Amino acid sequence: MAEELFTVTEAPIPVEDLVKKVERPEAGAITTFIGTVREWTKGKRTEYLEYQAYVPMAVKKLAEIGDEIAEKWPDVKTAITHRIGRLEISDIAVVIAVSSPHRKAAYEANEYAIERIKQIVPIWKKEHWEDGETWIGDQLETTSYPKGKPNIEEERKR
Amino acid sequence: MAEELFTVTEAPIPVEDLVKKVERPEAGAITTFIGTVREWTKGKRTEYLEYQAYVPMAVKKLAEIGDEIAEKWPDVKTAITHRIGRLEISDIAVVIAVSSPHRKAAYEANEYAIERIKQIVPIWKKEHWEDGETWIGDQLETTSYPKGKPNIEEERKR
Amino acid sequence: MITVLFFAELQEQAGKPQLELELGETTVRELKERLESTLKITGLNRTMTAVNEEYALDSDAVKTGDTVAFIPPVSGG
Amino acid sequence: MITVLFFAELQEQAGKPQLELELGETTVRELKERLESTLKITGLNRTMTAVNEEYALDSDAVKTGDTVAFIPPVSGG
Repeated sequence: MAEELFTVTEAPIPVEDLVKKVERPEAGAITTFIGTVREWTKGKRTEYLEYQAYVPMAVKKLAEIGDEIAEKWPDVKTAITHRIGRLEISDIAVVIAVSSPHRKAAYEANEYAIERIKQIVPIWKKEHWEDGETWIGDQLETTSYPKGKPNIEEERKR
Repeated sequence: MAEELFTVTEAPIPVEDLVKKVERPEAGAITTFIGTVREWTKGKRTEYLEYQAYVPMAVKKLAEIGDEIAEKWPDVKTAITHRIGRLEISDIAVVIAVSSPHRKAAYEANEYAIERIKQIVPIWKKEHWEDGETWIGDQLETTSYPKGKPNIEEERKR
Repeated sequence: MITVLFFAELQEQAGKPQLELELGETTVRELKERLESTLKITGLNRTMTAVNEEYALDSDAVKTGDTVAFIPPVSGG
Repeated sequence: MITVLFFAELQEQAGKPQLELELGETTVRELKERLESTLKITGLNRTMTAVNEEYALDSDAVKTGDTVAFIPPVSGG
């Protein structure tokens, strides 16, 4: 991508940069999703997070999500940046920006992007709590990955 | 509002400012909606727009939308800024920022806000095309306002 | 005195954004009829009305000191 | 030579992010079994696998020059 619409970075993510990447004269609606580090999860206090990625594959999968969106919502343009490394409370971990002539598609495509990130993009989060740390797996909690064959066949059909 | 969560301004709207207004340690998701001036609408080219508002009432109604959201999604925090005056293509007319512990509510509340803006906030848009100009009324195109009594009773019940 | 505010297309029709009227207690409906006949405004029967920044019904009262705004279909966002 | 990559919890279990193996043509499944027995890694049967940055099945072939990454359940976003 000449414009680098899909990136993984160790630096803070400026939201305005993502907005500019998707801005177009034919777009009347831009939605952004900003994922931030939450302090409290089910009564447990997070001190900080650590994100790790399989960077080249993560970038490729983010771009694939962009392709899927372009197929489902042809007038939509998408940009995604995910941050990795150590993140403090309220730091921005991911920004998804979507532009569209009309707002409905901008909301739908944006929500689709975050769902897909949580399914297919090789990025992992380690929670550091007051009393310990752990790698968080499968936020969707819908797949158990029996036999290491999740939805590969399904993914290949997309 | 001490923080001025709901404002009408003649100046450009910095998206980051709105994001900062709703950022909280308990929020893991922030959505923004950015309404921009679209060049093409149904094959007709817009040269620029002019927004007019009944400012004190518009601010009050924006705050009311915030209250409605807080009632429907108790963990959500909302900020809205609408710009008025002359706007060029791609200029930002409105920014809605919503923060929430979880993403679903952040999307839903944000979309609710833009729908309500288009229903109850006294702001008007004048389109300037190559070949003329006109005030745009009722983008939802669902109400005909017979006898000047739209949904006042319904609004009062909210 | 009652303050009357016009916006958008109505403002252009009225040729001014606001005017003051010396009137006793009246209703939104009577005020609309009066303005349609004295100014050359049409379509007031299709617009919403706000009295003191709150949407009002045609049957609502208007009294001295009130601000009455006519609100054409809105198009913000 | 086959390059093997570990991430997240698996990386901590393996004690390193990557290793190189001199192997003839094999499959993802055979590679998993081999690594579970040579390194002290558990749970490979529950992880996804990518061969050359594409998700792969356990039955897929792995040959010299390939990069095989084990992908625990992801948690980005």
